[in-house]
Amino acid sequence: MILPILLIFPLLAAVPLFSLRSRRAERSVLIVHALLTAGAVIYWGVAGPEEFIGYFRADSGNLLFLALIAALYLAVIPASFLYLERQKASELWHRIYVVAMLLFVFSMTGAVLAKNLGLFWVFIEATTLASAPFIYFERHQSSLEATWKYVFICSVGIAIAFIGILFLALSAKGESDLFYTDLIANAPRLGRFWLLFSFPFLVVGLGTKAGVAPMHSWLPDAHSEAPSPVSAFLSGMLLNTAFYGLYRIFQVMDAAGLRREAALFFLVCGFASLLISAVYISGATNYKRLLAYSSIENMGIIFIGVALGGGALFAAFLHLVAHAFAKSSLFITAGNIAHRFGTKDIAGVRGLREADRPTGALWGVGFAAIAGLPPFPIFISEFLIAREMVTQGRFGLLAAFLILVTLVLYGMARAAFGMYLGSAPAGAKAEPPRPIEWLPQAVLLAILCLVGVAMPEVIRRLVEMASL
Amino acid sequence: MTARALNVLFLLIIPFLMAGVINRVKALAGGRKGPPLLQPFFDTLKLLRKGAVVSRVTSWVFAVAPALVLAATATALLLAPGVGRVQTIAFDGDIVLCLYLLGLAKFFQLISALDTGSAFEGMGASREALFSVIVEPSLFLFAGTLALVSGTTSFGGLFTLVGSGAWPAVAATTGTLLFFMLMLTEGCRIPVDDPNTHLELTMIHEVMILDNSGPDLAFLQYAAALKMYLFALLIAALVLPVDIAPFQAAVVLPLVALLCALLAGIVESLVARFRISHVPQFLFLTVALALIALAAAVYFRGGAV
Amino acid sequence: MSQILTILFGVGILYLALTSRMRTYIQVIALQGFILFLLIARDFGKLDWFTFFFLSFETLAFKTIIVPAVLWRIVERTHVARETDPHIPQFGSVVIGTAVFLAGFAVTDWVSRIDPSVDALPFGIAVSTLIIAFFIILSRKKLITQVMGYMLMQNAVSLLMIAMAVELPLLVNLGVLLDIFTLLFLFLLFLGKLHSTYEETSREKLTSLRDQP
Amino acid sequence: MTLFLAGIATILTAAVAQALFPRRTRVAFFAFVTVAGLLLAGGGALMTLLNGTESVLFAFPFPFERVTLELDALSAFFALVIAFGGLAGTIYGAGYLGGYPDRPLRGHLFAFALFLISMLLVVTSREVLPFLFAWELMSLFSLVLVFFDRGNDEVRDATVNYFVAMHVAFALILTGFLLFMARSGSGEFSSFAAAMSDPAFAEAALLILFAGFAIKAGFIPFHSWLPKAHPAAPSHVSGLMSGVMIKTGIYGILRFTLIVGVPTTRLALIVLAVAVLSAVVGVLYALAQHDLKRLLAYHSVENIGIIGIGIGLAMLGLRIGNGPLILLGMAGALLHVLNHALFKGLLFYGAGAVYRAAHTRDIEKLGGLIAKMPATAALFILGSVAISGLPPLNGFISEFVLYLAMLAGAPLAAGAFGAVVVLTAGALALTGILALYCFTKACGIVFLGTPRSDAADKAHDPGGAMIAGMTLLALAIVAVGIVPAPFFAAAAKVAATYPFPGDPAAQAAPVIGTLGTVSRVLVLFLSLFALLYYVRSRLIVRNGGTASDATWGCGYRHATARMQYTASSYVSPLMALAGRLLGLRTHLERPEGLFPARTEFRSHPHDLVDAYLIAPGAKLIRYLFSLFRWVQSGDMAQYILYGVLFLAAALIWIMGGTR
Repeated sequence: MILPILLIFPLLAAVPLFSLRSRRAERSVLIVHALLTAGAVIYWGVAGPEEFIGYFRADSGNLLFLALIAALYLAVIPASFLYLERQKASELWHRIYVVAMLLFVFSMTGAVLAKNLGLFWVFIEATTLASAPFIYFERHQSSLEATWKYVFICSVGIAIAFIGILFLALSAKGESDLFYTDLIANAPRLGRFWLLFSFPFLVVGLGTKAGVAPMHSWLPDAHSEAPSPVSAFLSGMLLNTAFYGLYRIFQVMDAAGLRREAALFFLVCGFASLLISAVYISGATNYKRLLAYSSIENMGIIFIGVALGGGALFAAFLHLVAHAFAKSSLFITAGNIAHRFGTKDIAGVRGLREADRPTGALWGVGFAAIAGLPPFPIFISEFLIAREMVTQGRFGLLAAFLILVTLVLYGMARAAFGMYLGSAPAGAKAEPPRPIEWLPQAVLLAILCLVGVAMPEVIRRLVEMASL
Repeated sequence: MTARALNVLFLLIIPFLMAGVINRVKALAGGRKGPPLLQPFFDTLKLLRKGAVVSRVTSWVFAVAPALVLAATATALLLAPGVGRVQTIAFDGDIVLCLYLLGLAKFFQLISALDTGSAFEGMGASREALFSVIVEPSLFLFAGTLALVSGTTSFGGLFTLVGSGAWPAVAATTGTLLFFMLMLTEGCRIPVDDPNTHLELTMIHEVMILDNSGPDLAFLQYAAALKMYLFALLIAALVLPVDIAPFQAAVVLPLVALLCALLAGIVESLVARFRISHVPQFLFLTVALALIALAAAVYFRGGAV
Repeated sequence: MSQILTILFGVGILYLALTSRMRTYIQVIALQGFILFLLIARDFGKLDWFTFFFLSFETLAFKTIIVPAVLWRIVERTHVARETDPHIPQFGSVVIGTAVFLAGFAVTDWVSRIDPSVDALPFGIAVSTLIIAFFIILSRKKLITQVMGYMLMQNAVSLLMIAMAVELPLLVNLGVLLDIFTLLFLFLLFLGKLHSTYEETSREKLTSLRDQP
Repeated sequence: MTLFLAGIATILTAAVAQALFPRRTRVAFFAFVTVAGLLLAGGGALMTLLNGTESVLFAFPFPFERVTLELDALSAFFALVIAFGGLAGTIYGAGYLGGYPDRPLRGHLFAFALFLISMLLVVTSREVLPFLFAWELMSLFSLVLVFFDRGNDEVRDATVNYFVAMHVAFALILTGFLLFMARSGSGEFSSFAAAMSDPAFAEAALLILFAGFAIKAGFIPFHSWLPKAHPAAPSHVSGLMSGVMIKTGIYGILRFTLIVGVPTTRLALIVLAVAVLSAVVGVLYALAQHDLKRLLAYHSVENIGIIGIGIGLAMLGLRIGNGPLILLGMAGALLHVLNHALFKGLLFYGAGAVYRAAHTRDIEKLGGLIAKMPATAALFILGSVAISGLPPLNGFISEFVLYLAMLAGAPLAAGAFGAVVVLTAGALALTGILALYCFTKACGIVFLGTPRSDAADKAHDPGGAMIAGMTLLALAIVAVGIVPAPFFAAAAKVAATYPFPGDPAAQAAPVIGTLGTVSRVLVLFLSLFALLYYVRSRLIVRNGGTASDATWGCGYRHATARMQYTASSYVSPLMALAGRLLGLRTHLERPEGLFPARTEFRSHPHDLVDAYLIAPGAKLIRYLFSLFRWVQSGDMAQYILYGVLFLAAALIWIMGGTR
């Protein structure tokens, strides 16, 4: 019963906000929506799957993604309020922010809940629409440019994905609808040629939104220009939402006996992403762009994990969770840093640990989490991926993987330590940090730490089911 | 037991005699009569009866160093092969302890020189240290070579040259040359160092003990003489026949030592001191000798073990 | 009949490759929208009434009238009469346009050999249109031209869909609508904004966000 | 084992509970509890060393599932070293941290405790994932400790360098493990022996593991991070890192040699060659340093090389079935692990006291500290004698055992192997004498003579805790030096766990006897020294006492501190010989004219590995990266082109596949 409410609530709630003209009401709606999402996830976790009009379904397959949306939503909301307050957003832009957030989360939830590839595609398209106002939010020249590129590249990508879906439908002609379950069940009878033909279109098209090479280029622009809480959402959730659909298609390919080909595409995309991020992280001058490149890298690793299969499949999904948490936390923290130091330049930030202890600590711990150090789960997932490579005897891949990851880490470390250490400029120490600034990220990282040390059975089940 | 008693007895006499012989030979070569053979001994006795002048800069390091240097050198000498290759104290690997005790002596000699804060003594210490750097590996290379062939790890066994073919001859030749060169180096003789120079800038060992006086100076000079005697002992152990009788050994050993001193005196009379920068080249020769011995050992080893 | 329409569709894009006049672009896009409508109308019998209504509304109202009209207004307002300095000279465009058609039909030939059920003519035209659309997006400098390239791409996708999968469910059509929705809401809105922010809406002005290794 | 675990739990308690204490008592509380924990852990390890292997299995949730902690002889030995080194470090650190009254230190103390725990876990873990987990935790927390001091660019660069080096090491170790795992099908170390059925495979895997562990241990040419990170860290941390942490790399090498059994000849010779290179070149680099802590850091490279020589000899011994090489080589290496932990800790702590007192690590600005800080000076000189491998202190004992291994092992080694062993002895001798050279420089220039700067003139000894920590180490140094037999027996017990021809106990017994003789000779020497010193003092008093005067300046009466011999001039004759090898760059402005106004001479040591391996590697990577500079050009059309090209390539590939 909760599924339709969850889907309809943001749409209905957005309408009265335009007449109410109250910031408090707007904020309350956001909070209610987040709690509703979280409640729904818990409800499904306890009560089991739920279906709605045959097109939406919440079950063990997408519960992980829904849980991620809920968790990150809760973490992003306080940061959003803080951001709006700091930005001194006008009433109009405050409303735009809230409504866009409602629609953004709505479209991501819809995409994950959709049982049908076509419907999924519609929602993915909607995420572009809903998130575009965010990227333009600060209304600089550069935000305009970033928005333009974001919208255009994603639209082109989504059109390409549409062609892919068209071909996929062609392969399923007479045999199957575009429901995932049907597709997978009927996979052996699908037209192999059209299926294979559709796959590169889907990889490039949905890959655009998932932030992997070759169509990753909007990512650093959009992430650096968007408000930091939204960057957290973009990086932590939007990419994963697109990946979710792509993974379902991968499963179809697998079931149709085209695993080798599909894996090859994933591998190429994954390693291209790793390479690009390694190259550009080393020279990054803007820390939000640096984090965006790191997202490209991590999505690449997830793709590689899926391509390898076996033990690496679980690792890929674990990596996905870990990356979502760690990167969201880092982006929110980056927002605090940008506010404190008044710059997004790496060179402009020095002595973080001195200027603001909690933020400095979060920056350092977040870096450790994203760098794959224990006790954080990226350590485990990268270990499992490397192990799968050796098990399959792909030593060349292992070498390339380890080298590229090391290079990425080198670039990240240089920037992260450069910002963390040293002596802070006097201005940066002015105001003491408030708990709301660091508490959400701290919670995210603490959960991550728990997952890395002693994974709760619930989380393990969630991750495992998602990869099935 | 007798051999050991003799060892200790020789320790007390021969070092002084060696120094005396060198001085006498040099004097004769220079057309002078020279001091009595036991003059170094008398000098030492005289120094022991003097007080001390100590630099205000120095610390306890400077005070303990002479006693420590002498104690270490003397203990090292107790481990060395003496009369009939009998050591006063012997155990497996005693050669290592012997050489490292000398190292300890060197350590304190060097920091005691640096303790005075004098540029001259620092310079001497620096040179002394450099020369040791080259000398030390050749000693261990040669010792290892002897061990490789003899299968023992104690001085007495190591220096008993047995084996097939030309090995004993090769070992004795290279070893004698090596130890003689080391004797000149460690004993601070020409061509490495000139104990009689009048210019501090060109000194090595003597400049390091510039500030020592009285009993301290006596200790240090005695220790230096002991070190020369050590190398003479090693040469003797190499060249004397394997099966020499104890009585003969007791007679021949002092003779060999004095012969070494005689040769050192002759070298000193004939050769000029090297430029400091040329000394390392001279010393690398010792490494070369040790390596030749090693090569020979590997070559001849087939029947030896 | 439908073959003639399809060929007309193709001639339109060939003409596009030749011209640099903005208005011609818009006319061709509108024409293609109308052709798409006619193709839908031909399939009247195959479709249920809702899909038919929906598709014809989309092609006629959006693709033929509204979008071209809005584009027209923008061109009027921004005084961008023509693509002044295309990356590739006119003559080259002709050669490329021809080559694209050859490539498009080579692909079609290959596809139809593997799957004989493919209707070669619309498929080939659609593929060629797609390639031309990419070519315009990649080679033209004016942002407005790139938007038109994107529209062209949508038309190609529509043609592909109508020719090959018209009996697919509503949802796919919904997607097409959403594309146009995107266009209206954002591209045009932002073009206006971009134009006022940057004096000339050339894509080369929009390269401030970049990185060095 | 229970005791050991209780120790770990106690340290963990200290790590957490200290945060609750007020700042005033926080450090004291932390030090107290941590020391107790280390005593417990060390006691547990000692009991195991005496009684035999013990292990405990924990069931953990995914991903670890099962975690075995085991204390066998090897683990117990290293656990002891860690516990004792940590003990002294904690006590010293409690004093050293007194210099930071305005820092809350919560995070630092937490990291310090976790650092100790992770080291203890590294040496007791028996499965791949827990081991790697503990290993990375150790790297992580040591990293946190390194950048404790207010960071300047040097600290940042050192941190980044260290981080990357540790990651490369991790990648190599991971690869090695994975290779073994792929063969054995299990993550338990004990199953790795199965992979030995294919010697070529085992050799490759072991070589990769060796490279990884060698980075941690600091063997040349894997050492680049070490001389940067150690000086950057605060002294109580550098002492622990240098004395204890890098030994985990040695532990790794030993553990996997033990598991895999007999190494190949090539592997043994590679290890030996790397070790000799590290020992000799490490000490040469140390000689060229003017920064006291960098000097000590390079000495860690040297000492790791000495340890490596022992391991290399033992591996060679395992290969050719040579008892003395295995037993004495391994025992010598292990003893040196212990000894280096003791004297390197002491020396770093001494350097820390000097830095704290004089605010500089530049040797050339120090001097005469023996008068201002007598306790530190005495302890530092003691440590210097020990690290130079001189009797009667502990450094000599391990080198003695190593020499004994070589002298006794060489005759039993066939053909060229004998020569290899002898040459190694020569290299060890060279290392020893160079260390002596270096530490006479360090002691002489830093503590003796007259102060070269105001800061050095105003220095004073640190407080009780720092001295106590150092004294603890000094006592251990003397104990091992004078009574070496029990320590050797412990090390021999560990060495005996290796596949051994014949009865190890029977071969160890005579060496224990020899060491007894050695300690008697040393006592004789010390008595002789005492006697001579007594005689000398009596004589001087009887002869009229000591007169005080200025140092003899060869007639010049106004010598100043600036006229003293400097550290660089002290080593200049050697640098003239070996400078090229060391990449020493000098800069000289010759005096000109009759009355030259200003002349200048500077020398900068450059690490050849940095200059010819790391820097060109970084340059190559930068060059390769620059090949991709066109990717993010900012031009959107280009971005879309990537997608189109990818699509085109994919379709062509598919066309090729289906035709």
